[in-house]
Amino acid sequence: MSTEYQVENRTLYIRLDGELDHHLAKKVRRQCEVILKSYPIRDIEFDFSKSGFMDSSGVGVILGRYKQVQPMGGTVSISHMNEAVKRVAHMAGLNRIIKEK
Amino acid sequence: MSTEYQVENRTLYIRLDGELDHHLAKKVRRQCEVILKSYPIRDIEFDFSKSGFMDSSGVGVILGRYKQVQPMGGTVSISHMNEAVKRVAHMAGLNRIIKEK
Amino acid sequence: MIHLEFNSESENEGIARVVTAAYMMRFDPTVEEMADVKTAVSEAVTNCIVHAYETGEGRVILDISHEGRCMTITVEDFGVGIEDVEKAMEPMYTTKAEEERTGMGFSFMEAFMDKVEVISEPGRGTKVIMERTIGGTEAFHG
Amino acid sequence: MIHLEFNSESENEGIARVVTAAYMMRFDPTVEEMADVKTAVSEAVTNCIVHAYETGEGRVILDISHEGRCMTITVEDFGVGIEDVEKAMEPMYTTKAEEERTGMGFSFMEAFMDKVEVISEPGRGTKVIMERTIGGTEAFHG
Ligand SMILES: Nc1ncnc2c1ncn2[C@@H]1O[C@H](COP(=O)(O)OP(=O)(O)O)[C@@H](O)[C@H]1O
Ligand SMILES: Nc1ncnc2c1ncn2[C@@H]1O[C@H](COP(=O)(O)OP(=O)(O)O)[C@@H](O)[C@H]1O
Repeated sequence: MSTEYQVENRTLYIRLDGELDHHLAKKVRRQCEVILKSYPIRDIEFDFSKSGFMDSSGVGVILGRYKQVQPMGGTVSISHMNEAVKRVAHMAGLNRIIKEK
Repeated sequence: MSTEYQVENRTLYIRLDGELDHHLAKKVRRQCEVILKSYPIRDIEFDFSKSGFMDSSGVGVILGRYKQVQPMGGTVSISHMNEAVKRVAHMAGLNRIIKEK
Repeated sequence: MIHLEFNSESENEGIARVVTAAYMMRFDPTVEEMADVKTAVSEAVTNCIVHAYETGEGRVILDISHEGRCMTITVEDFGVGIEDVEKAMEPMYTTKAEEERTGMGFSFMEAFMDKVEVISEPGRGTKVIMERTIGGTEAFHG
Repeated sequence: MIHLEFNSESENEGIARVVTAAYMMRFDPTVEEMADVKTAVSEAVTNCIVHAYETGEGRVILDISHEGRCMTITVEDFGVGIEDVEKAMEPMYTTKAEEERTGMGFSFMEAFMDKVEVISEPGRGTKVIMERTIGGTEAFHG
């Protein structure tokens, strides 16, 4: 179990492995900090293929990345959400600022 | 989640759903009692396709069924064991009296 | 009735959810019910870890019981407590925006559970008592 | 360190295994290590449910902790206890053959764990303390 980070052009792909709670959110935030310092990232895509759960801490880390890239014209998108993740994302209003794939 | 019981000719097929521990073993034993009273069962086959775990209580229920059908010339067989279930079965010596499929 | 105690380490958030999910299996819950309750427990437990014990570690308690199809889940800590519970429960209210907290924790608990009660005393700790009746997949058949 | 308490109902055997498995995740265990420890816990917990509280119900406690990669797991009940622990631990020894017990419980615990210690007092209860060092999948790489 480990989340994969892949940089392609100016996009950072984060393939989550495991439930996106406060524990994983901390790790993702830390890893993003390192990557955003080293690469000229504009867009970030969270891939939930291997994650079936997100709570408000997960929402927090996604919102946090949005606030980071948005000022430079970047976008954040989320792909492969199951129903449960989608529901939490919608309740948090993520769909208003983030692309669903 | 529910274990399926199917009678075909004189064979009882038990498709386990869930881990074969003392909790599930009790249910299987009870169900077998009912079925063996109503049908002329000779052979019993345990299918582990949907079960990845067995402990000594699981061994107990399989051995118990063997003791029941063996005097009438019946057999007990086990199919689709994963490595963990196979290891426990072998440690218990089940392979000496039971067919693996 | 089960009782789980663990240290306020984020690794244990997953354990709390897994225990909740395993307990719920007896109700043959729908996928949605399972996700709802897991999320509520995750919010309550995370709060103990993030807010209750800012300095150092403490114990967190998760109690789960049921009467018929109604589950009662209690999450308790012995940390800093909450000065103004009503304010804390307001949507988007958070004291840790800098840690990317969203202030949605209590809102999610209330959205996903039938009832949420918060008892807190500054300096002594916080107890969140939640209830949810689980219809289960049976509800679809009959 | 986690502490789980539950009633001696067979439904809770699965919960005890699931908590164990969730705790072990931090060691990135091999599939085999996971199966070993789950089986040992299952045996110890089942014994509390089957043997310790013949009449009525009682509480069962599961404690899990670790130092480095060595897990210590304690399973405790406050039931009838064991008169002769040495005899109880003999392979194939069981006092409940009529319930299709195999007498393999303690043998499995000893086979799957590095160390098994049993402390019991008739009329007071039984405590099984088990240890196992988890190499984890790292062991394959380095
Ligand atoms: N267990 C707790 N101990 C102390 N304070 C808490 C606890 N739970 C919640 N709080 C307080 O209530 C606020 C709101 O909580 P919540 O709605 O879960 O949002 P968040 O966790 O994102 O801040 C927190 O920011 C914190 O100040
Ligand atoms: N927690 C316990 N309380 C009381 N007696 C026990 C307990 N655990 C084991 N025993 C005794 O030890 C015997 C051997 O246990 P075990 O090897 O697990 O086999 P089994 O459970 O199949 O009988 C049991 O039959 C029982 O008499």
